[in-house]
Amino acid sequence: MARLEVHDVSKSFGAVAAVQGVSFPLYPGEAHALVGENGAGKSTIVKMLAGVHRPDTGTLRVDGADVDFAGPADAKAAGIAVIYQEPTLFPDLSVAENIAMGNQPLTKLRQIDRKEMHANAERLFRRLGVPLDPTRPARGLSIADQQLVEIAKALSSEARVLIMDEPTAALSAVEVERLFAVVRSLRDEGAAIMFISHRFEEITALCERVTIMRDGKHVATEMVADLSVDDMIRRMVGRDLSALFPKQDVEPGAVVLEVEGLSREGVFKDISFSVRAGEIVALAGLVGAGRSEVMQAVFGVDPYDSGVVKVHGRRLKKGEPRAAMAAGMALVPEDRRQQGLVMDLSIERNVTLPRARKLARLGLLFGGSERAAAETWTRKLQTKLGRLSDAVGTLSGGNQQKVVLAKWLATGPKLLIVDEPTRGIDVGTKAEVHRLMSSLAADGLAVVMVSSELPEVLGMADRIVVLREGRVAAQLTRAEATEESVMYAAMGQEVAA
Amino acid sequence: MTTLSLHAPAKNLLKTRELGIVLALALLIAYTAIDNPRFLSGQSIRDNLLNTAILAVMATGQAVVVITRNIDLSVGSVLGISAFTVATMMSANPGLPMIVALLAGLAVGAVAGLVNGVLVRFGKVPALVVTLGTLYIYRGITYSWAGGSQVNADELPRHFLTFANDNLLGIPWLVLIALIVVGTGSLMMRNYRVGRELYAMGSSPAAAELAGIKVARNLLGAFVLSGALAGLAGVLYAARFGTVDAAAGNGMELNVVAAVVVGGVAVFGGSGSVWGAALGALLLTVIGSALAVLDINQFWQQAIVGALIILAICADRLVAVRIARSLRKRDAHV
Amino acid sequence: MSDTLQKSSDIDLDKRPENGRATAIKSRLTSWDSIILVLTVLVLIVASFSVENFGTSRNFTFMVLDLLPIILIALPMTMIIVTGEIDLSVASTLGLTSSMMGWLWNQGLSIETIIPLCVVIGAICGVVNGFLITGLGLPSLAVTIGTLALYRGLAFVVLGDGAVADFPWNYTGWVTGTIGGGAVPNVLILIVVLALIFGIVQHATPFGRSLYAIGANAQAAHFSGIRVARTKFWLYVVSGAVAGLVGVLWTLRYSSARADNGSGLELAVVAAVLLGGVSIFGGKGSLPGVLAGVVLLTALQNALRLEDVSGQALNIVTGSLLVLSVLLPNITTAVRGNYHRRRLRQAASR
Amino acid sequence: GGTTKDSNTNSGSGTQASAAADPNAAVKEGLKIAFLPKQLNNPYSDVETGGGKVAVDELKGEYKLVGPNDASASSQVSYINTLIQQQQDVIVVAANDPNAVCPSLNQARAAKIKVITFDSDASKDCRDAFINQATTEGIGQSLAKMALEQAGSDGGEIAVLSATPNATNQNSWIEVMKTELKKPEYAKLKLVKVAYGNDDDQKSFQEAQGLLQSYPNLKVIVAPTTVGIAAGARYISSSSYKGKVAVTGLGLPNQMREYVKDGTVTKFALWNPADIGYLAAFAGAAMASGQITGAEGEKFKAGKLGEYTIGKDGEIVLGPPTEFTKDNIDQFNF
Ligand SMILES: Nc1ncnc2c1ncn2[C@@H]1O[C@H](COP(=O)(O)OP(=O)(O)OP(=O)(O)O)[C@@H](O)[C@H]1O
Ligand SMILES: Nc1ncnc2c1ncn2[C@@H]1O[C@H](COP(=O)(O)OP(=O)(O)OP(=O)(O)O)[C@@H](O)[C@H]1O
Ligand SMILES: [Mg+2]
Ligand SMILES: [Mg+2]
Repeated sequence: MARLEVHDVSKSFGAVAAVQGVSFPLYPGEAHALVGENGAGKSTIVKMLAGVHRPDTGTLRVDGADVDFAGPADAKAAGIAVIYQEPTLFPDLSVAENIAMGNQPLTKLRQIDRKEMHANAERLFRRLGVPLDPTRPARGLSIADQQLVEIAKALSSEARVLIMDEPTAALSAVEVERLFAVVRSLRDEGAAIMFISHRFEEITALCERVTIMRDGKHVATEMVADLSVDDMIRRMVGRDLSALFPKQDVEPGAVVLEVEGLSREGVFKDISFSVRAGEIVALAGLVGAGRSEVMQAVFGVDPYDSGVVKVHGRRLKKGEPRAAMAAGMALVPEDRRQQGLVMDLSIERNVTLPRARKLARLGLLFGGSERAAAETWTRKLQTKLGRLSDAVGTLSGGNQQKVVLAKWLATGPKLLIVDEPTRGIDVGTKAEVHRLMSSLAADGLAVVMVSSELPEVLGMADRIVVLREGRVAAQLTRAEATEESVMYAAMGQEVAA
Repeated sequence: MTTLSLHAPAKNLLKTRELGIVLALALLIAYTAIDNPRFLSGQSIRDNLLNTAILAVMATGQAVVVITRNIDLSVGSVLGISAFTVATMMSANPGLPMIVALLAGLAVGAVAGLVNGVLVRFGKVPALVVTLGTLYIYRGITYSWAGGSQVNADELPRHFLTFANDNLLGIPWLVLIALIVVGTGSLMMRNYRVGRELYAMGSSPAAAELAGIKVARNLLGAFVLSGALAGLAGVLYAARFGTVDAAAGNGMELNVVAAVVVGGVAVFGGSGSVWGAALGALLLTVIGSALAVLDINQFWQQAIVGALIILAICADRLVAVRIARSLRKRDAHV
Repeated sequence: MSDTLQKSSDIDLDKRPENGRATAIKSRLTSWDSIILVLTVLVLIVASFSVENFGTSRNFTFMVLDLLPIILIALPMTMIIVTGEIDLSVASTLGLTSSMMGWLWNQGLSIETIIPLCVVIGAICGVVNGFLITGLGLPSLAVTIGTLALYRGLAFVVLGDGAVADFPWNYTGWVTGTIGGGAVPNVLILIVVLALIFGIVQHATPFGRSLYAIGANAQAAHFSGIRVARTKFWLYVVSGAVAGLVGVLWTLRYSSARADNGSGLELAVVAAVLLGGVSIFGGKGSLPGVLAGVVLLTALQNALRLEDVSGQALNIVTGSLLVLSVLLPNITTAVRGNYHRRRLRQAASR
Repeated sequence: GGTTKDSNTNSGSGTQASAAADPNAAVKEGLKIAFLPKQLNNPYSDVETGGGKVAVDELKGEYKLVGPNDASASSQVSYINTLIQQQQDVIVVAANDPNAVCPSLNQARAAKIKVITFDSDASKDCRDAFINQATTEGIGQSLAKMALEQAGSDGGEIAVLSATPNATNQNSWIEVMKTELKKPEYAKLKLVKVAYGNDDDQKSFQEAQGLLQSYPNLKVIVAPTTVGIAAGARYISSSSYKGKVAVTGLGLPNQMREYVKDGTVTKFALWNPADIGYLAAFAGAAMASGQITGAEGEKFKAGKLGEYTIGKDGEIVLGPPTEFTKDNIDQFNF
C-alpha cells in the first residue's frame, strides 16, 4: 500500500492554476523524483503535502486513508518531514535549537535538556559530515549551511515520509554525496522519499521512480531506469533540448576588472584576479570557501579591509554599490529572497529598482516607462508570470531567479557578476541563461560567475579561479580545467600532474 | 572552525546581552551612593524595589509579547481598568481577602489581553495597531465608567492597603510577587518548549508556521499573559498608592516599552530575555530616584533620563557587537 | 506572509491575466487606503447634513487648525514608517523648538530670524536621531523613546516653567486667520503645498520607490545600490525639520511658547498614519490614504464634540476606528476567499 | 530689521467696547452656561463644576460640562471652538495656559459670549472676569504660617512639593511664601527645595521619597496642590518617617481624612471648591444679563453666598481659605 498518495489534486492561486488533477503514489522504501520546469507546480504539491496549502479539490491519503491537514502541525504528526525550497530557519536561535524545535529532549521536570539537544545536533552533523557549531545562532549562515541545517532538521524527526524540495540547489558535489548516503540509508529503513531537483544526474543517482509534471499537470510516472535523461527532458519541456550550452570562443578584449590583494579579516585574504571583456571567469570552490563574500566586497555591498578593486583601470570606491553600478557593474546575488528581490513589491518595480533614476524624467517616474522596461527583459528570459504588477513573491522559485537576472541585465552592465545564476532554474531555462551569458560575452561583456555546479563551471568558463578557505588556491585555464583538477584545488590536494 | 563550544561560565557571563545594562546600573548606583550614601540605606533600597516591582511585572509580560515580534501598548490602560475595578470591588466589599483582589485583577487583565490576542491573530491586524486602538478603548471605558470619581485610601480596607508594605521574611509582598513573576517568566522562556517556541515565532513568523508550532495558541497565550500581568500590576498599584482614579497608569506603556527595550529585548522579536527586561525596569526606576536624590535641577531631570536611556541602548549595542565579533572569530578560517 | 496570500486571493476568478488593467483598478478600489478615502468623504457629507454648525466656514477653519500639526508631521512620518522605522520623538522636537522660539524671542531676535532657526533646530534633533539609528545601528523605536524624553527634557531646560506669549500679532493672526478673511484658512495653503511635495516625492520619484524597497527588504535594497542608511538618515532630518516647523506654527497658533507644547502628539500621528493604511512593518502604504486618515479622525472628533459626545467616548471611537479600519478589509478578504473556495469545490463536483 | 520683542506692539487683543452696566437688569432665564475645567475627571475640578451645576439650576439655565482628558491648552482650545460653534451664552473656563487660550476666548467674546475664568486665570485682556479662590497673598501667607506651626518653635528644614514647574497658581503662591519666609518670625525655617510632582500621583509620591533621602533632617513638606499633598501624606504614613515629618498644604478633606485621622497630617487648608463654581455661574449670569460688565466696583448677588464686589482687573475674590484639622474635617464632604 502507498505510504502517501496524491489523488486528483488541484490548487490554484487566483487566476493561476498551479496544480491540476495530479495523482501519484509514494511507496515506503522508495525514492521518488518529481521533475518539471520552473513553475510546473512541484513546490505547490510539496506545500499541500506539508499542510501549508489546502488542495482546492482532490484528496491526500496517508496509508490509504483520506486526510485533511489543517496546518503543518498535522502533516508533521502524520510523520511527514519537509525540506522546503527556501530555508525556513529561526535566525536568532542556535542551530541546535533550530533542529530540535518542536521535539526538544526534556528532563524529568519537562525542561529542555540542552546538553542532550546539542549532542543530538552534533551527531546529525557528523553523519552529514558538516563542521557546524550547534551552539551558534543560525543568523549569518551561508545559504548552503542553512540548507544543511534544514536537512539535519528533517532527518532529526525520524519521519516516515521525507520530502525534499531542491535540497541540493546550493550544495556542491561533496555535500550532495554525503546527503545521498544518509537518504539512502533512511530509504533502506523503510521511509518514503520524495526528491525534487533540476539536476538529472542526481535523480538517476538517487531515485527509482520519477513523476514528471508540465504546466501543473501530471505527465507520467515511470521507473527511472526505463527513461533516458533526454526522455525525461522531452516529456518535461515538450521538445528536445541540449542540457548545456558550451561557451563560444571569444577573443578577450581589454581588462575590465582587476582585483588586487583584497582581504577581509576572517573571511578572505589576499585575493587577486582580473577579468577581460568577452571573458567568463568562474569562481569555483567548496561551499563556504568565501566566493560570494569576495564578489560582494567587489561590488561594494560588503566592506573589505585592504586591497584594490579597479574597473577599466579606475579604482573603485569601497563599500559603495552605487559607485560599482556607475562603473558598469552588476551583481546577481546568490540569495534571491534576501538579497535579490523585494518579495512584496511588484515584478516591474523589482526589475526597475536599480535603474529607477535612469528611467525618471525630470526626476519623476511614470508607470509606463517602468512597465515597458520590465516587459522587455522578463520576456527575453521567458519568465512565466501573470501580471507585471503582481508581487514577485507569488512566482515560482525559478521564475523569481529570472526576475533577478532581468533586473540586472536591464541595467546594461559592462561587467556582470552572477552568483549561482542557475540555482533552481530548470534545464530549459538554464540552457537559455547560458546561451544569453555566452552571447553577452561575445558582445564584449565581462562576466564573473560563481557556481557550485562543476559542469556549469567547466562548460562556461574561459578561466577558473578556485578559492579555498578564503584564499586563491589555483587559477586554471579552460584547457587545464577538468573535474578532477578543480576539485583537487578546492579541497586542498595537489593537482595530479 | 571549532565545533566545540566553550562552556566556561565566566565567558558566558561576559557574553550575555544583559551585561551592558548591569554595568550601567552599577555605575549609576555607585555614583549616586558616593554623592549621597543614604541612597544605599534600607529605606531607600526598599523604596526603589517597591517602585520597580509594578514596572517589572508589566515588563515581564511585555517582554514575552515583544519576543514574539508583537507589542502591547494597551498595558497602561489595562492597569487602569484593573486598578479601578479592584479598588471599587474592595471598597464595596471590604471583607474580601487579598487573594480575591489579586485574582480579580489577573482576570480583568487576562480578558483584555485575550481581546488583543484574538484581534491580532484572527483579525490579522498588526499588534501595534490593535493595542494602540485598545489603549484608547480600554482607557475610554475606564473613564466612562469612573467619570471623575476616585477611590480614596480611606475607602479601602486596611489589609488591602497594608499589603503593599507587609513583609514576608523581610521582603515586601510586592517585591516578592515581582520576583516570582520575573523568575517564572525567565524560566519559562529559557527552559520550556513553549518559551522557545515564542522565541521561534518572533525570530521568523513564517518559519514558525511551517515548523508546525501552535502559533495561534502561543500568541493568544502571550497576549493573555501580558494582559493578566498588567491586571496584576493594577492591583499592586491600587494597594501601593491607595488612591485610584480613571487616569491610573496613564502613559505607562511607554515606560514599560522603554524598560523592555533598554533591557535588551530586540523590538523585532526573537531575542532578549525576561530578566533583562526586569533589569531595564530596575534601571529606569533607579534613574528616576537617583536624579531626585542627586538633587538635580527639576528641569534637567527628564533630559537626563532620556540621555541615560540612549546610553543604556548604546551599551547594549556594544555588547551585542562584541558577541557578534567573537562569533565571527570562532568561525574564521583565515 | 499572510499578506502575500491575501493579495493573491484578491485576484478575481473570472478575470484572465489579459484583463489586468480592470482587475488592477478593482483591487485598487478595494484596497485599504481607498476605503478610508471613501469613508472620509462619507463622514464629511453625513456630518455636514446632520450635525448642526459642522458645515460652517468657521468650523472648517477650526478643523483645519486642529489637523494642521498632525497632518504636517504625518508627511515625513509616513515615509519613515514605510521604510520600516519609526520616529516617536516628533512631539518632543516640537516642544523643544517651541521652547527655543520663546527663549530666542526673549533674547530679542527678530521673528524672521527665529522661524528658520527653529526649523534648523528641529532638523538638528533629526540629525541626532538619524545618527543614532543609522550611524550606530540602534533600533529606532528604542532611540526615539529615548530622545522623546531627552528633547522634552531639554525643552524644560530652555524655558523652564515659563511661557512666552507676546509674539507679534501679524504672525499669530496669520496662522489662525483665513485668506482675505474668507473661508479658506491661510495654513491650508501650507498644508496643500507640503502635501503635494511629499506626495510627489513619495509616489513618483526614484527616491520614493527606494523607500518601499528599503521597508520591504533592506538587504535587497542595499544590493540594488540604494543607500539605505543615508536615505533613512535624511528622512529623520526632514522629520525633525517638519516637527520644528510645526513647533513654530503651534507656538504662533496658541501665542504661547511652552515646554510642554504638543506632548502626546506622537501617538496621534502614528495612529493617523496607521489608520491611513501604512503597514507598521514597512513597505506598504500611500500618502493619500494617510491624509484621508487624518481628516477622518479630525472630522469625526469635531462632529462628535459638536454633538456633545464626551472626550472619553471620543477615545473609544478613535480606538475602535483604528482597529476596525484594518479588521474590516481583512474580514472581507477572508469571506471572499471562502466563497471562492466553495465555488471551486462546487465546480469540481459538478 | 524684522519684528523683535522690543519693536512688537501687540494690538490684537479683542477689547470689547464695554456697554454700560445696568445694575437693575433682571437675571435672564435659560442662559446656556458651559463649564470648561482644566481637565475632566479630576476630583477637585469635579467638585468645582458640581457647585456650578447647582448654581445654574438655581438660575434656571442650561448647564453644560465639557473638557479634555489631559490638562493641555491645545485640547482646551478645541473645546472652546466647539462651544463657540454651539453659541453658548457664558463660558466658565479654568485656563491651562493663560495665553494659549486667549485667541479662542477672544473669538468667543467677539461672538457675544461672556467669558469667566476660575481656578486659574487667563490673560486679563481675554476674559471678562476672574473668580479668585483667595488672594495670592492670603494663600502664600497661610502656607508659611502652617509650615511654621508644624515645624514647631525650633524651626528646621522645610520643602515644597508643588504641581508642574509651570503651574501659574502654585508658582505665585510659592513666591509669596518665599517673601514671607524672609520675615524675622520665620527665621528658623529653612526652605531647602521646591520639588515638582507634576500633579501626577506616582511622580509626586517618588518626589516625596527623594526629598526625604536628600534631606534627612526635613521637618515639613508643604504641598500647595491637592495631588501632591495626598501623595506626600501617603508616602509618609507608610514609611518610617511617620511622626517625624509633617505634611501640610492645600488638600481635599475627603482625600486627606485618612491621614488626618492616623496623625500624619495635623492641619491643611483649602477654600470650598464648590463655591468657586457656584460664584462663577452667578457672575456669568449677571454679566450675560447686563447687570455687570466686569468693571471695578460693580456689585452683584451670588445666591446663597451673598453679594460680591468686582475688584481690580475684573477679579472677584471668593474669601479666605478654610483650615482643616482632626476636629472639623468630618463636617466637610468634598
Ligand atoms: N502563493 C502563491 N500565490 C500566487 N501564485 C503562486 C503562489 N505559489 C505558487 N504560485 C504559482 O503557482 C505556479 C507553480 O509554482 P511552484 O512554486 O509550485 O513551481 P515549481 O514547480 O516549484 O517551480 P520551481 O522549479 O521554479 O521551484 C507558478 O506559476 C507560481 O507563480
Ligand atoms: N553574514 C555573515 N555573518 C557571518 N558569517 C557569514 C556571513 N555570511 C557568510 N558567512 C560565512 O562565511 C563563509 C563564506 O561564505 P560564502 O557564502 O562566501 O561562501 P561561498 O564560497 O560563496 O559558498 P556558497 O555560496 O556556496 O555558500 C561561510 O562559512 C559562511 O557561513
Ligand atoms: Mg519550487
Ligand atoms: Mg556563495
